[in-house]
Amino acid sequence: LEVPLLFEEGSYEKAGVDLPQPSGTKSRLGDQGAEHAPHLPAFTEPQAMRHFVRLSQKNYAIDMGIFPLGSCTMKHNPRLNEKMARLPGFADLHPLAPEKTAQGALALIHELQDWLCELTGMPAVAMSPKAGAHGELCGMMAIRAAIVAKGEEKTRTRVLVPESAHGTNPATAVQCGFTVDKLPGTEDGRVDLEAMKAKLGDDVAAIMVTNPNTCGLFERDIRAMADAVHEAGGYFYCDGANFNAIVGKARPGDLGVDAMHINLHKTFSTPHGGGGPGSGPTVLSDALAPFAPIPAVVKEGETFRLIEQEEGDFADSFGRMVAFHGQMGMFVRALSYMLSHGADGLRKVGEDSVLNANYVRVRLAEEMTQGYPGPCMHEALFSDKWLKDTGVGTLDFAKAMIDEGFHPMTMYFPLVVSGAMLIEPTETESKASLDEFCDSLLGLAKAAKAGETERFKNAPYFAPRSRLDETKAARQPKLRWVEPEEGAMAAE
Amino acid sequence: LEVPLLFEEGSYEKAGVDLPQPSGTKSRLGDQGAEHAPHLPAFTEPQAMRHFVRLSQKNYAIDMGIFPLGSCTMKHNPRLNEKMARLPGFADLHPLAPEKTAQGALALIHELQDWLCELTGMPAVAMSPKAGAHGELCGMMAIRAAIVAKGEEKTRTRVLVPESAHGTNPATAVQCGFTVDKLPGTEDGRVDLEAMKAKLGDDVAAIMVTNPNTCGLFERDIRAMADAVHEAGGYFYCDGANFNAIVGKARPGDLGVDAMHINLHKTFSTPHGGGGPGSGPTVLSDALAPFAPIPAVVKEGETFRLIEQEEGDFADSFGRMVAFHGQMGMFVRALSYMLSHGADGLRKVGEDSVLNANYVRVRLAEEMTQGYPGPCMHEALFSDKWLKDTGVGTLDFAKAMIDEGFHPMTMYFPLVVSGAMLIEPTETESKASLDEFCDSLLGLAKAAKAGETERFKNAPYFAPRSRLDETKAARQPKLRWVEPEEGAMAAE
Amino acid sequence: MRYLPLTDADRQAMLATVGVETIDDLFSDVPKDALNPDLKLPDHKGEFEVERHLSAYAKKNHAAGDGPFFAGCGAYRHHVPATVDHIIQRSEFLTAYTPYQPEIAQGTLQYLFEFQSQVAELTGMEVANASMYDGSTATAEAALMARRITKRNKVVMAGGLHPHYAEVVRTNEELIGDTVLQAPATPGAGAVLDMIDDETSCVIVQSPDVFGFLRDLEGITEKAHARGALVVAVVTEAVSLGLLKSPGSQGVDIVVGEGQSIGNALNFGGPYLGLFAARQKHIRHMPGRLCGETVDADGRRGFVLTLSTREQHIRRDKATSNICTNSGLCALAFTVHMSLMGGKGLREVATLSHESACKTADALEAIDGVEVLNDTFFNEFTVRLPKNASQVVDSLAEQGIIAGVPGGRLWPGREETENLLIIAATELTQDSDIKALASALRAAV
Amino acid sequence: MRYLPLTDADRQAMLATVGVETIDDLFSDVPKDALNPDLKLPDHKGEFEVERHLSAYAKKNHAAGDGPFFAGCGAYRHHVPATVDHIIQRSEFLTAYTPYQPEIAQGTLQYLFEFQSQVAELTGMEVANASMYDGSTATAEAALMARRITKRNKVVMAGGLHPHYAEVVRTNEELIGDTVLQAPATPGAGAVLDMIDDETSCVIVQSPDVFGFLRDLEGITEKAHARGALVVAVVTEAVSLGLLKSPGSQGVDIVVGEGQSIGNALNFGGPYLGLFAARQKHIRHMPGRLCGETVDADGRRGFVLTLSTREQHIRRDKATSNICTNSGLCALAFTVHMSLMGGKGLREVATLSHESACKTADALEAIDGVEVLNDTFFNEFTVRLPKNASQVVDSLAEQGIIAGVPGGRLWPGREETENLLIIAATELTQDSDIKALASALRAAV
Repeated sequence: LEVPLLFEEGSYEKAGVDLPQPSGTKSRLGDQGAEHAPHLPAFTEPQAMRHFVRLSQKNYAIDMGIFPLGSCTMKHNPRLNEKMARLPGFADLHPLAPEKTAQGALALIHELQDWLCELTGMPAVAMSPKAGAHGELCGMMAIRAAIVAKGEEKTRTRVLVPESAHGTNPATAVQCGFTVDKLPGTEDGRVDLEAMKAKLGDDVAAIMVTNPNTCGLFERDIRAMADAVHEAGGYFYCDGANFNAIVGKARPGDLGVDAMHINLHKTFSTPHGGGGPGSGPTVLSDALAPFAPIPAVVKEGETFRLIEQEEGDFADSFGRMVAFHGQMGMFVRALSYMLSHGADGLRKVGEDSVLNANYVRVRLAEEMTQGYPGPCMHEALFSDKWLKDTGVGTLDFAKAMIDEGFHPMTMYFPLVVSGAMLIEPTETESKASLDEFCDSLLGLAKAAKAGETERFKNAPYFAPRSRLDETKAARQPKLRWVEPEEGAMAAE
Repeated sequence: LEVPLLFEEGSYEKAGVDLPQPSGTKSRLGDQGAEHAPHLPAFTEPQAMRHFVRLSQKNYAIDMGIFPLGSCTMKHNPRLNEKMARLPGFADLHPLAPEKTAQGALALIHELQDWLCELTGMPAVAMSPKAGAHGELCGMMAIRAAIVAKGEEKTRTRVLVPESAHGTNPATAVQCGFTVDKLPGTEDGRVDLEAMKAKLGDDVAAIMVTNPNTCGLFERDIRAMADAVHEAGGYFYCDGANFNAIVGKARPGDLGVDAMHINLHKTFSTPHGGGGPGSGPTVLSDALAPFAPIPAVVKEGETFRLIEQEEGDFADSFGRMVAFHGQMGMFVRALSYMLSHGADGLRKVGEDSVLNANYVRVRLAEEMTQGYPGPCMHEALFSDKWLKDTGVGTLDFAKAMIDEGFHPMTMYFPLVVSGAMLIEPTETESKASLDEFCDSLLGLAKAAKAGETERFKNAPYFAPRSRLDETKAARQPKLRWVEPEEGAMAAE
Repeated sequence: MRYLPLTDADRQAMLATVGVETIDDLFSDVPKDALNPDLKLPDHKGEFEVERHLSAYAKKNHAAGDGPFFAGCGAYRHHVPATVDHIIQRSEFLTAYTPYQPEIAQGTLQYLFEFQSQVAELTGMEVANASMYDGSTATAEAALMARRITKRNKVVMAGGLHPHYAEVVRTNEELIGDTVLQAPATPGAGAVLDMIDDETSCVIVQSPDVFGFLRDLEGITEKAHARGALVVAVVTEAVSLGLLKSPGSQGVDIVVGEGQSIGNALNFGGPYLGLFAARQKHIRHMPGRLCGETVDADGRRGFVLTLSTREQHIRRDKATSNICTNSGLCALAFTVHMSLMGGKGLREVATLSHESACKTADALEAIDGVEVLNDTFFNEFTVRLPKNASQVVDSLAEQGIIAGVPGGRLWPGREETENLLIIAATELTQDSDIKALASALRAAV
Repeated sequence: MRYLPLTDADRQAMLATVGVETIDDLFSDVPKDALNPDLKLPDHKGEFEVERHLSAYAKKNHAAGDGPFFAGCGAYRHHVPATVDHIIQRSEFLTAYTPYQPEIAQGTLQYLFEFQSQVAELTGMEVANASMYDGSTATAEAALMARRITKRNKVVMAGGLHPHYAEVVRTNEELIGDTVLQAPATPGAGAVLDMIDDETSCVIVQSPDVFGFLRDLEGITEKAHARGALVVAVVTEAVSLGLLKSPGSQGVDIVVGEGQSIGNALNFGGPYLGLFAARQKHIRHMPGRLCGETVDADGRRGFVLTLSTREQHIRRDKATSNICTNSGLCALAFTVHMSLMGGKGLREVATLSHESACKTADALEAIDGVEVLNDTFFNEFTVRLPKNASQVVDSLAEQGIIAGVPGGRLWPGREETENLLIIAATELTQDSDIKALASALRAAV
């Protein structure tokens, strides 16, 4: 069923809201009033409902099936969390409401801070970052501020980033005024410790390492790496995108990390919502804590306070990185999730996510080539070696998965493996679900090897759309609706 | 995607709830305690979510498309109503809470009573009936009580019901101890007034007439019918299933009706919910009001009271027909809808529903045969004459509609027309939606006439299931899941 | 008029297509003087105005969650997981129609099949229907079903049957001239046995009964069956089925019940969920909708509404009942909640509820002048106070405590029960609630 | 552990398949002494226990709807139709991933395209992106974009720019060594014109500004363009776009804004919705996600994320920004609400909001010692009180009235603004609220 655009279906006459009559008070707009309403059509309520429900049915979602996306931790989103976030005491609370009238909200943020610090073994956490990449920015800004405080900002400008890193890492480093230097990996998919040491020096501001890394492996040498960078006068930024694998099992603070963002929308189950909003609190070591951004929530006696300026413990803060105090709606959801799981449950989260990934790894290895040997953490990496000479590529294989009822895995990332396929099942998949998934993929793999290329070349066949022309989209960008002809506007 | 049964997917070990540990208090169950938990499997929460979301995707719903069902008024269900019904003051209120602690709820019921009385022009309304058929029962019980009060219960036992009536009418009459006598219709699809008069007599308790009737027509002679039955000492029960056509436009109380149920889940937009719950308040004339059931809400000064026994104005009540006081959840939704529309909006509801039906009637009459000539009310009736010799029947045609993305219309009802197709679009369909629907049906009609029987014979082809074997279901009833083999139970 | 998509231009164009000039030309069959009545009702309101209006009503009520809460008697406040409400609000369930077109209604049909299976297992019966309006109407329907099966015209009800249920049975049965007898409503008494005779179509027994006592269904069944009568067991607190012997295991013929307490809110009395289970041999006498398993034309398993020849839309004046609606969405809520709990989880909820009630009883027994009457109970019991219980309940309500249901509420004007207070507890009852009740009650008596 | 489907039996079987004995064998790369730390955190809790815990926090806050409410300054309380929340809670939207696989994400992609179209029209610009974190970060990104386009390193901000926004710009710009200047934050003053020079990459102007004044964007644009600088217009109250001349019509180059007030709740500051619109010619310099129209292999219209070569996952250290998340669900809420209103409905909401503010200003002007500073405003204005406004706000809060945002909150420790109170109203402001505010304020000053 095709769904026209709002602009094709809507009306400029009727609307889906009813409002009281204005009283005709004299305007105080000066000369800034517009003569006409914005030229935007409306739906009545039944039309809007059907429009968006029909649109929704063209989406795939975690509530429908597995989302085996590496580095994205698409786990079950409990509805309790949605309910809690909608309590009027949280949802209908103004960010600049007087402190006394928001003590419950501040207390909640403070409790969440405690959980995040305890789970990561870190002494401090900055709550305001709005997403993972924003959390990275926070961490790197804190590192930059620490370097400035030491008067080394002119010299310490280089940041070491592994080849396998998320794209946000180098982008963030640059956004903080650093230059990026690539770190090579070892044959077993980890950072090459010796090569890293060789790159260290007075000009190195930090290393940015993901752990577990994007190959789904735990950086065995993480402490040695931390020691080395500290010794060289730099800092250790850890990308926390893969924290799900070790939550409850190991703490970055015990491993020498100076800063790490936490994706509440990955590890702590706040919904992805089709690409946002996220939330990326950043934990900080003692070395970086003084530079944490404002605002911040602190407890003084029985009262919770919101520090909104550089004062007291926050005198050296690097400043404000966002209006207001972060993603409260996500904080409520994340704390709801943490309380539900508890320490015992969170440890099981880490364990089951790793177990599920290894189970998938072993089962799929029957037909597919593992990226690196040995067990993995919470995601299993495969290369496209096994597809060699089949005429089927990683993309084709992934698109064929759509016809089997699955969302494709992460493809062509990390870049260090040829035609990478990165699969993260998460702990909220049942064994039955994993078996269904593996059976289906093994079937597809056999078909690819058996030369059934038709099944792959133009896949998907059973989706709302076949493959889309991305080149056309980029070459002739059409980013908004435009009235097709002059005549149509006369109707208004 | 196939969805296994809970019993095939679930586990006897894990569950989707976490509960505190019992404290081990000494049981006071005597010898009535069971040794084991009931043998029912559970889902963890992610499994449950996926199970039911996937199931839901096998349904058609008003939020997805038009539901052109005659006599069923499947209109848009505003979400405001859902939100209002869930306010803790309504949803979390116990039916036996002290009167003083439920004044808001009683006031709401009282306001709804006022709306229903004013919209129908009737002096009284019984709120407790739980559904349309229950409302019919209420009306007929009141009639029976009135007859008993006159000492005529032995003689007045016959109820006249048109051939075209809903099945609930005769069933209800019988459930009240009456016998049913069929009323013939005229050639123009209405009750034959003269034939009815001929059937009247001392033994007639009531007539039960639907207006607008099930052929989608207004009973022109309604006042004459009312006068005649009243003169004969009987009562006029009006089936209110089709009230949507005349809401705001005409009032049963102005036309001589003694009792009529109102389907809040039709006219007043409370959701059908896959077949319930409904709500069927029944308005009553002065003649029947004294016999109304308890409980009832009355206002005394500034206080609202719940009458729970036969006392005062309710001394002659026919008694209680349900525990507690009716479908509060539906009352909130219905009042929310009424307030939103107001008197002006409700009149437009009647008008637009009739206009939409006539538009569909005229457009489809291009290919299909109207059941009766002339304009209709809020539903358009067609016979299968136009399908003669095509080899396609009403059922085939309706099932082919599924492949076009529509829910079939009401088929083979009313019985007075051969192969009836009854279409009620409701006022919440846009012109664009009606055009899409009509275009599609006209296309199908042409296909049928052109001899494309394959398109119909085994339709639907594009639904989650093809035609189901209803005979097998009835001959070998399998009404519950049964463990397939003994071995499987050993797992527990 | 945000729910009405037609624009004025649409209306004009459509009238032209239809071939009339004004909308009222389509209403020409309505008597002129009755057309377009002057309604003394306000005009349309915006969404936030409606919200304000209704929220003001809501705020005038004392919600069960607003303080210590001990009311039961057929409606119980248990916790309902957020998942339940999310699922029943899915458009595809909420705004679906009765599943008469099974090809595009397998979602509804499959959960009804799961619901029937769960209810059958919980009640210990062979089959269950797809739900009724509520427990009380299900009870009345059970009596009518027993009448059809036994062809007898006398219903006998135990004294502990919820008085509202008894009234509903009476209203329905007396309408068709049947005899309805009820044993005296007295805590602990079981005089019903002596009332069963050869004309009895069925005996209706509630357990736990309205006073909270657990009844020996086996003994009653033995006696009834000996006289050719059926036994209808009534369960008003579905959670009790998680901890008690099932009625089916005790030989009864029909089990009816109120399913509200699993998955559904209190809702001031409705919508609720009637449970109805019976023996396989009686299915053609059962009222209500039934969902059955079958196959489609391609041999795939599927579900349909079945045995509809019992129903009014086919059978008209020969139907088993006039019912044409079930409580579909409430049944879905039940099924989802039950699926999350499983038998094990239900037993845990039942155990916690029982323990809460035991603790409450212990606390109240310690009060001078308060006497707990029950030897056995599940999560509800009855105390005798030294004074009128309605007055005590009202006075505690002013302190924000809903103390339970007073006898005077259920049996108005009856002296023997006016000092009785029926008290229920669930897993949501906190120790602090019990303390508050006990201390307020101590002060009030 | 209701969110974890694996049973112990599953775990055993899977460990066996994997070929290890214990789960910790899979964690062998973790330093032994760091494995399985002893966490000082409580164990898992049931759903109703979590609800109690969090509800207790919620109850300790004074919600905006609990009484008269006049706070704004970048976050506004408008009515959000119930339909909006229903749709954003649809599983298919709520639990979907970033639409990188367009074949099975057309739902998300199409609404993003609709969102972009709406934002472009409202701002009067040619293109808009698929949303940013919030208004303040969008403003910072706009400054960085202007830097990329003009290759200049000096940002000039008007004095009426929300101080939080200004701080965010400063934090980001100073990090890379750029110069950031802001005119003094004084109601009514417009000293920014004199600060524009040939090194200015952009001028950032908010209108309505933080004090509520409506700014002449046309004049500023003229001056800036003459110097080769771009103009970034900031809108912190999206509803104002329904009634005011669009920034685009006044010639600005980039429009950023906070979209919260359409479709989204106050949420104590987040999640919010950054709006970002620009001229067509600059699209390749724009940050954030973009959705574009294209066709599929069968020639059908479809939508994809496009121009991703600007983005970090392709471009890495050469990306336009490090952003990899938008505010998808908040954008959906915006789109649904905007679709229900249309331009006409938005204008009505804006008009009612303006009228509420006018009435409030009238009522406060009548109070001795209270001075309304604005000659123009939309739905927010500033008054000067004869005393410290923070103290007044605190004292009114104790009476249940949120009187607005005191100057001391936005500019801590700055004497010139500490007596200022910034007051906002919307269509939800009732006459009784205005009366309550006026009378409490009269008593307090």
